[in-house]
Amino acid sequence: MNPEDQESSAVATLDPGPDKVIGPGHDYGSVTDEIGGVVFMPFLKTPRQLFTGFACAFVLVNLLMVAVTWLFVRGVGIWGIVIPVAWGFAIVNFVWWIGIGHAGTLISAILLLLKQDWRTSINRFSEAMTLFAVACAGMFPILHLGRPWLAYWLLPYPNTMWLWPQPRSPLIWDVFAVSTYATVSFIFWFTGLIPDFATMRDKAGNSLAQKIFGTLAMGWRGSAKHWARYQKAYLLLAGLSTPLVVSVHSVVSFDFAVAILPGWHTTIFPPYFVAGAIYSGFAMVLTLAIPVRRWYHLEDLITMRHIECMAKVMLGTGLIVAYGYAMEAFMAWYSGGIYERYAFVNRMWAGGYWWTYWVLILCNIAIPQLLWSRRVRMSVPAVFMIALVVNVGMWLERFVIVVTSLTRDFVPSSWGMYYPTIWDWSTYLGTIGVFLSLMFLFVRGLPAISIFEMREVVHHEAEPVHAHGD
Amino acid sequence: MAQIFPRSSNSLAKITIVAVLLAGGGILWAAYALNAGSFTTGVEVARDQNVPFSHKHHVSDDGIDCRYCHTSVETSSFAGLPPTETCMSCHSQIWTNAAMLEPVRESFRSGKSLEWTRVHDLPDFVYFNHSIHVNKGIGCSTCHGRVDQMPLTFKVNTLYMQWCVGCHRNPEKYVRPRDQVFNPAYETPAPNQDEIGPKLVAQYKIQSLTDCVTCHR
Amino acid sequence: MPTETRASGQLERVYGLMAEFDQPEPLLEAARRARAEGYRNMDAYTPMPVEGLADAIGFRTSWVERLVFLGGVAGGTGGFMLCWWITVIAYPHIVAGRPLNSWPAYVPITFESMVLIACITAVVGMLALNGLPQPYHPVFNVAQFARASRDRFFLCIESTDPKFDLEATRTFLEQLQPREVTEVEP
Amino acid sequence: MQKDLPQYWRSLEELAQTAEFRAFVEDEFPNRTPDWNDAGSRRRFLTLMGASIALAGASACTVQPKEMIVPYVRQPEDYVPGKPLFYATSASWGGIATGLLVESHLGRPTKIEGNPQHPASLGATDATMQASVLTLYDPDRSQTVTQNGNISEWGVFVTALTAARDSAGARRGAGFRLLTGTVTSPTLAAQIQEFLTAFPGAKWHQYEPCGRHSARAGATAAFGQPLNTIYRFDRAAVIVSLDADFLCSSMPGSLRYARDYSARRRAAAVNPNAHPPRLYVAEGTPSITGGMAEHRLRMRTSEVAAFAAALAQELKAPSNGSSAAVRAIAKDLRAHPGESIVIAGEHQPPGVHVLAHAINQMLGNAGKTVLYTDSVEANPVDELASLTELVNEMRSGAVESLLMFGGNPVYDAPADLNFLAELKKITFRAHLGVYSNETAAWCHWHIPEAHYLETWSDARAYDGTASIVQPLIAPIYSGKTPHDLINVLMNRADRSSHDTVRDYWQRQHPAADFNDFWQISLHDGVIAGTTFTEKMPPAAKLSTPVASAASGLEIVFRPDPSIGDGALSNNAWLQEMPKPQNKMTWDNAVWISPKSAEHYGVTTGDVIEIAFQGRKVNGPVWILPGHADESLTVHLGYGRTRAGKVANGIGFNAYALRVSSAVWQGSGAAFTRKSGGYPFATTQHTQTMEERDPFRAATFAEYHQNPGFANPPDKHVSPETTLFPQWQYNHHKWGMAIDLTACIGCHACTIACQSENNIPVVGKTEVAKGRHMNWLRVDRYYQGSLDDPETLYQPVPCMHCENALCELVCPVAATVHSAEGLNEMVYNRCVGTRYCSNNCPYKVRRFNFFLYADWNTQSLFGVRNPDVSVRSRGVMEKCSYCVQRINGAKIEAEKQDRPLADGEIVTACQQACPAEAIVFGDLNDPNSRVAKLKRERRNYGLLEELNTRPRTTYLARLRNPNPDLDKG
Repeated sequence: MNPEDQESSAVATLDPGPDKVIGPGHDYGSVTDEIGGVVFMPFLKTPRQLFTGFACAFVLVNLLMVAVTWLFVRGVGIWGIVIPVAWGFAIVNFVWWIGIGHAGTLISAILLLLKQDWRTSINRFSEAMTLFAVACAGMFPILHLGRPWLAYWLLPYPNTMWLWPQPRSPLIWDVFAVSTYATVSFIFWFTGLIPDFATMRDKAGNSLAQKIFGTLAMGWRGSAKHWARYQKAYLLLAGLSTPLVVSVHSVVSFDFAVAILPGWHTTIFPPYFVAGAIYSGFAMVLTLAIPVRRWYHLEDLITMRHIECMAKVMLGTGLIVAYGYAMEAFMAWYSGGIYERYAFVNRMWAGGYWWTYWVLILCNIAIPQLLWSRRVRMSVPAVFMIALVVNVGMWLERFVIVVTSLTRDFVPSSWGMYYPTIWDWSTYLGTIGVFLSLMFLFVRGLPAISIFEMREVVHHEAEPVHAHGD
Repeated sequence: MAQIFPRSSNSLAKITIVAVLLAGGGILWAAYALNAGSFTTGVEVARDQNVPFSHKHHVSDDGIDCRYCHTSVETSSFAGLPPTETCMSCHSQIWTNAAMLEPVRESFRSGKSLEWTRVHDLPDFVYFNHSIHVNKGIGCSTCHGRVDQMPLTFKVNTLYMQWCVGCHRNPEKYVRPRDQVFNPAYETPAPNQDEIGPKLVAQYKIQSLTDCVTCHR
Repeated sequence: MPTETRASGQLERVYGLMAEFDQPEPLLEAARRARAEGYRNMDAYTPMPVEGLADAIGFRTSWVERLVFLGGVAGGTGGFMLCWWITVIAYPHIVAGRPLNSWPAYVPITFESMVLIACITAVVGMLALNGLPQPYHPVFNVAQFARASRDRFFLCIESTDPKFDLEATRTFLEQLQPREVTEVEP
Repeated sequence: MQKDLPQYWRSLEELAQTAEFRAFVEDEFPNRTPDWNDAGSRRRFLTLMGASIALAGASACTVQPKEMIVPYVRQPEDYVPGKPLFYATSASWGGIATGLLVESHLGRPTKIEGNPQHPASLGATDATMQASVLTLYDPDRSQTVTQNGNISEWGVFVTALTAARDSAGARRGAGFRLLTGTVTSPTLAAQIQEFLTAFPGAKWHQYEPCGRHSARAGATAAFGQPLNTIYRFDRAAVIVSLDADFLCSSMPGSLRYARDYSARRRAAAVNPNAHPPRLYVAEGTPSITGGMAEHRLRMRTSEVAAFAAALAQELKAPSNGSSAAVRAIAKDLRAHPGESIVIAGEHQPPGVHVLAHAINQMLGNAGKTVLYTDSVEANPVDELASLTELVNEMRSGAVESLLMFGGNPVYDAPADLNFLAELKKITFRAHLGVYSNETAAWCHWHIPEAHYLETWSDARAYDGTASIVQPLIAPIYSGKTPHDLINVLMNRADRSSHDTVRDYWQRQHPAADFNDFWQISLHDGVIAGTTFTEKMPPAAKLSTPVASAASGLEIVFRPDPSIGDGALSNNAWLQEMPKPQNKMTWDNAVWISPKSAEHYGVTTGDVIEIAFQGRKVNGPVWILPGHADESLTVHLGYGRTRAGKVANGIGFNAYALRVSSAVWQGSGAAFTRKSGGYPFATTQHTQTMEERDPFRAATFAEYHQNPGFANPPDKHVSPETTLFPQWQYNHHKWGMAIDLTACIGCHACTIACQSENNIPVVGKTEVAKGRHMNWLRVDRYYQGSLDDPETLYQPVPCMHCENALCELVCPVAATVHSAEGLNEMVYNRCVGTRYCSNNCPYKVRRFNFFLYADWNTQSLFGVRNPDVSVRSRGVMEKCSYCVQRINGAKIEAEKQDRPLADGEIVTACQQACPAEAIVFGDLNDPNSRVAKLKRERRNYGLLEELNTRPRTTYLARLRNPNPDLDKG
């Protein structure tokens, strides 16, 4: 460790309140140490909650292993899916996870372009979250196949059959969209990490850590020329990811919008899926950021300002989603088509799942309205609870869209019901376990906040002129 | 601060990158080679048989017509495999005590069938019909090769879908006059295939069938 | 470059001279002065991007965006051609009564491949242009340089600079009130 | 919803928005046992009889597993490897024969078709016949001779039987008894007679659990002799069915009747001047025939007699006393003398038959629409009396040896006879049977019987036409035939059935050309000149007037709609066939009317204990609209204990309530509710079309006035309505038309499809989840009032839409269109995203959620159609328009260099359909039958408004109600 560690440890970790993005008395060194310190914290000093949290998550991971093994042994029949409801939890979870995965890139890219100063201390964190969420999402399209071992047939590769994927199918669009999104998110995340790897390299106590971080840093030395190209590339990435993030959930929504099924076949899906994605994404960032900042005492870096801003975004996107629901229902009535109309009658009260619809309205629309009140936004526990509720609500939204629409479509004779089995639940919980495990490992092993960008913040805070300049 | 990495590590780093790229390409190539090789395709791999039957001997030397043994090739999806009876119709007179023919005689005595290893074997979800192909002027040797020159029989084509489709898309490249279908030594006479092909296709009303259900049901 | 410097064999001895600063602004100032002084081969090292620094040391580039543009074009075209080739050339099927070339359906794939290739070019291009990975670099020989990734700001005038003269340059740097001026081992 | 559309409703509970309705909705799939802990059911379904062979080859680019190929040693003459052969034979249920053509691959019978030359079939088959081929390969069939349950040998049995005969022979056969089912086989009859003459003391008893007691007794009562009645529905303008299910039941000739009846309906649809038949049905238990009725008069089964009497009375002397219905019907009948039919049900008491005969004579129908011949039975006796006599003698100890030819009296004899108790008194009990069933269990000897596809024999059809039963395959388990057994009794143990049958016919046809005669008879499947000649019976004498219905809760016994009297209950195809009336599988239930259910406070799924004449049985309730009030219907054939893996322990045994005094119906039943929530497995949960109109109907009159009724403007999509240029199909353009006017809803098509396309069976648990695999389902909708609705049947195969939504969304192009417009499903390309099913508005796609195809049971591989892939786990499948048949026919035509003729390609469902409701063909040929049908104005496409352009279309249903009675 460098001698500087002592001098900076004096900085108090107090939340500076809703107008500041960083606590008082921070300099370049102190932010470096506070964030880097987490990584080099002795193993046993790791916050207890982290151990317990990881333990629980890991149990769920094993549950997933069991569920998947049984799935491969027996077939998708172990799930509750039937004809007509041929898509169940797998697709619901897929859409849910992808949606959660949207916050990261949005924060890093769009807020970067919008020059939002409050993005800085949460972007790294939410990018990682994006990666892990997309990883969880990515599992489902493969798991839900009747013959998962043939999943590679969805890729365009030369083969002895002279056969290729069918690019008119939204599922192939998904393949391209999701893989692109995963790749780009990773690149984005890694690029952001390079300078911090350099910091870790130079901060590392032992030579192994030096070698590891040194390799990852690729010899980054903070040259002005490098910074110049680096910032250009980073800006371009942001510029490209912005339409990408919008496109990805639009494409996911095409899975439904392109189909003819009443309740799926809607032009409003792309915008309202994207809004919903951001909605759930921010909810998940809050769900994770609030405990982590507490455990690691990072209140001075992830301040009330961050939390309030995210709460506001949630409120805003939540309203867009509400508008989406309203339009859907209105169009169903206004279209005059009996199938379309019935789909909503079924969704709201006729069908077996009417209650899921109303719970979803409660979670996604009613409860978040509390965020209008500044007092609620200022209360960390309240925001945390609302974020949780929204996560549930967004999952239910996908359930209502996927399952309820399928239960009753055109020909009444083939209407049916869907009852999730224990294996549906295990797989779902399992992926939550995977997600959390990865998250816990990340916040322990890598700088969870972008250090070099924090230094910029310090710099701007120091000179208000620059803070609002550029 | 001391250097963490030696001077050489710069070049090492760049070499590693190149190496990884090359390795990736190499693996792809290897996979392709393995898939296209006869280990996978079985092409040109003579199968062991309980009776080392030689088409070369029976077709070239004895001049037996394909249909003498493969009786149903013109009428049925299945070309037909000769019953022991057929073998014995000759071998009750000639080579009556050749050791290699003992399994044949044994089968004829005991009434227990001879067992042959399939050389040309399609997956069970592929439905191939010999009769329509020979009736439309596709010769035996087009798919089975110069069987008349095989001491032990082997595949000359992969029988992969892309190979089938290749002909189904351009039958004119392979069709021959009906009277030549069973001539293993058939060579396209002048005028060359490009000229007679289209004519025969028209004459035999050959369609280019590439629908899935042509072969898969 | 002047022959006498080579004769004096300084090239072999030092990579350059490095001045260390506490804050970005003095560094910026120093860089401007050095350039005004006529130095060309220099570089500055900072723990975070400092605005105007690249200009100050007289560095301009636009290769990254060019590469990304090309990458984007290539990706987009590739994506669309793939779909078109698959459906029209490779194995034409009648699908849902649509024409073989149902181009509207190919838009998503076209777009995604565009973004994918563009993004990859952006990062790979950036690293390549920066000459990374480059784990070994003379500047790491400077003891204080560990703080270049933390809270110190460095200006390095390289010995390859035509105007570089160990003594003269050192005196020049001294005037900029750095914390310290050190020789950089090659 | 428009006024002119009939009122459709969803389910009883919905109509009356009761609290149960909620429960009903939540409980749409009552059985939710997750299969992972339901090992029992899993084991069952693994051992179930599905029809499939292993899909050996894996996906294309893998190493092919080594495969052996095994030629014949001596190849049969005239046999071309790889080509199926068809043989004529005949199957008989309850003794009455129907001619069949059986397809055979490599000596394996794989598919049953009707014999077009046979009067009882004309090419049609019913579900039972279609499924009978599966029984041949049933691994649960009895496979060895057993003595007291231990494996023994035929030789040993022969000795034992001879001994038994000799000991009886000492007393001229006294104490020796034969028990058979109804026998029409001339050969067998002759053999038995020979035996009886040799041993005058011996006796021959006949018993069919669901036999024709009433018809026989009725004819005897009316004419003094058990005449056989034949109906000519092609000549009938007015039909009154007194609880007679003549369209689809075990009634002799019902296949032929369905054909004639629907032919006349179809004709009337085309020709406004033709007179469509008008069908009145008086019944209590909804039947297929009732579903076709213009006017279904719902009454308790026991009231039908009174109704018949009233009708007869009204016809004799019109009076205002009788009800409006009776008067209207009588008027209608009188208006059509000589071209009407009054037909009494097999399950109605003899008195009703007498009345029917009398009325037909009164109307001059006898000899015109109703023909009489001698009984087709070799020895028509009152079987109930015959069995009772046997049991009494068993009780008195007069019976020393009993030889049972098939049958299962321990299970299905009337409960009051205590057959089992008396059986045990006999010293020598032998049972010949396809299964070692409940009766075999109590016999000293059991001999495996040859399946009819393994048998040489003969039998007579409903009109007396005799045909030879010839085997398609040598007995798999060296089964024996009744002929063999009699031969043993006559000391001719070495004599084969073939010789026995042949010799008999040689005696009948001693001419020199016998060989030709024999060959022709075998080839045609009918023996020329054996059809009985018509008789003119004396005037029917009306016996004592039938007693009017007794009061109290009535109980009605019926053979099960899918598995009949229980002989076929181990047939998984039939078990999984949805029963037409309630789409229920794998169970029998107590049917009760909505009103009575409300009155007694029971609902569907409640298990009740029925008490009848001191006997009790527990069974689950099913509320069936259209059922008579104050009446319970229970179905026979379930509750088997020794049927086999498939049928053991499913359903309840209604025979346990059935007494000889009340074989078909009885009153004074009572029941108490035991528990609720019995898990039924049904394939259709919604009985209405909501506001939709997948099924369109009108009366003939309305249609001829307004032919466009089936295509309202808001449903119609003109060919121009398209963003893209439509594909042109120039070569062939396959299409199908399904005539709802003809369709009777018998489900023969469903089983024919299952047999032709190797469709697996999934078991009750899976069906309950909603995973049944039928490619061709028959939707059943109700229309009209809750108590007495009209029942509508609509077969739904794949529509082969030109704009197929399934194709658009398949990511791997596993389902695409062929150049002839088939919607192809390529199993080996499918990865199983199931997106296609989600996007199919008709929901005709079926998915292999597990490995449904049985890859373990060797014996079942035989039944599979080698021309159709067996689907593996995780792939989608669906109707292919029997593309294997299309390709086959095309190849034959190409080889002969001739165009395909219309009708050359026949899909399995079309071939089986007794009503000829399904027609398949080339739409590019303007003269093809299908093209003509599609030109009819009543032709409409299901969900056409979605612009899917279905190739399968429907011809709207037309009815011919009596204006005087029309409820509108």
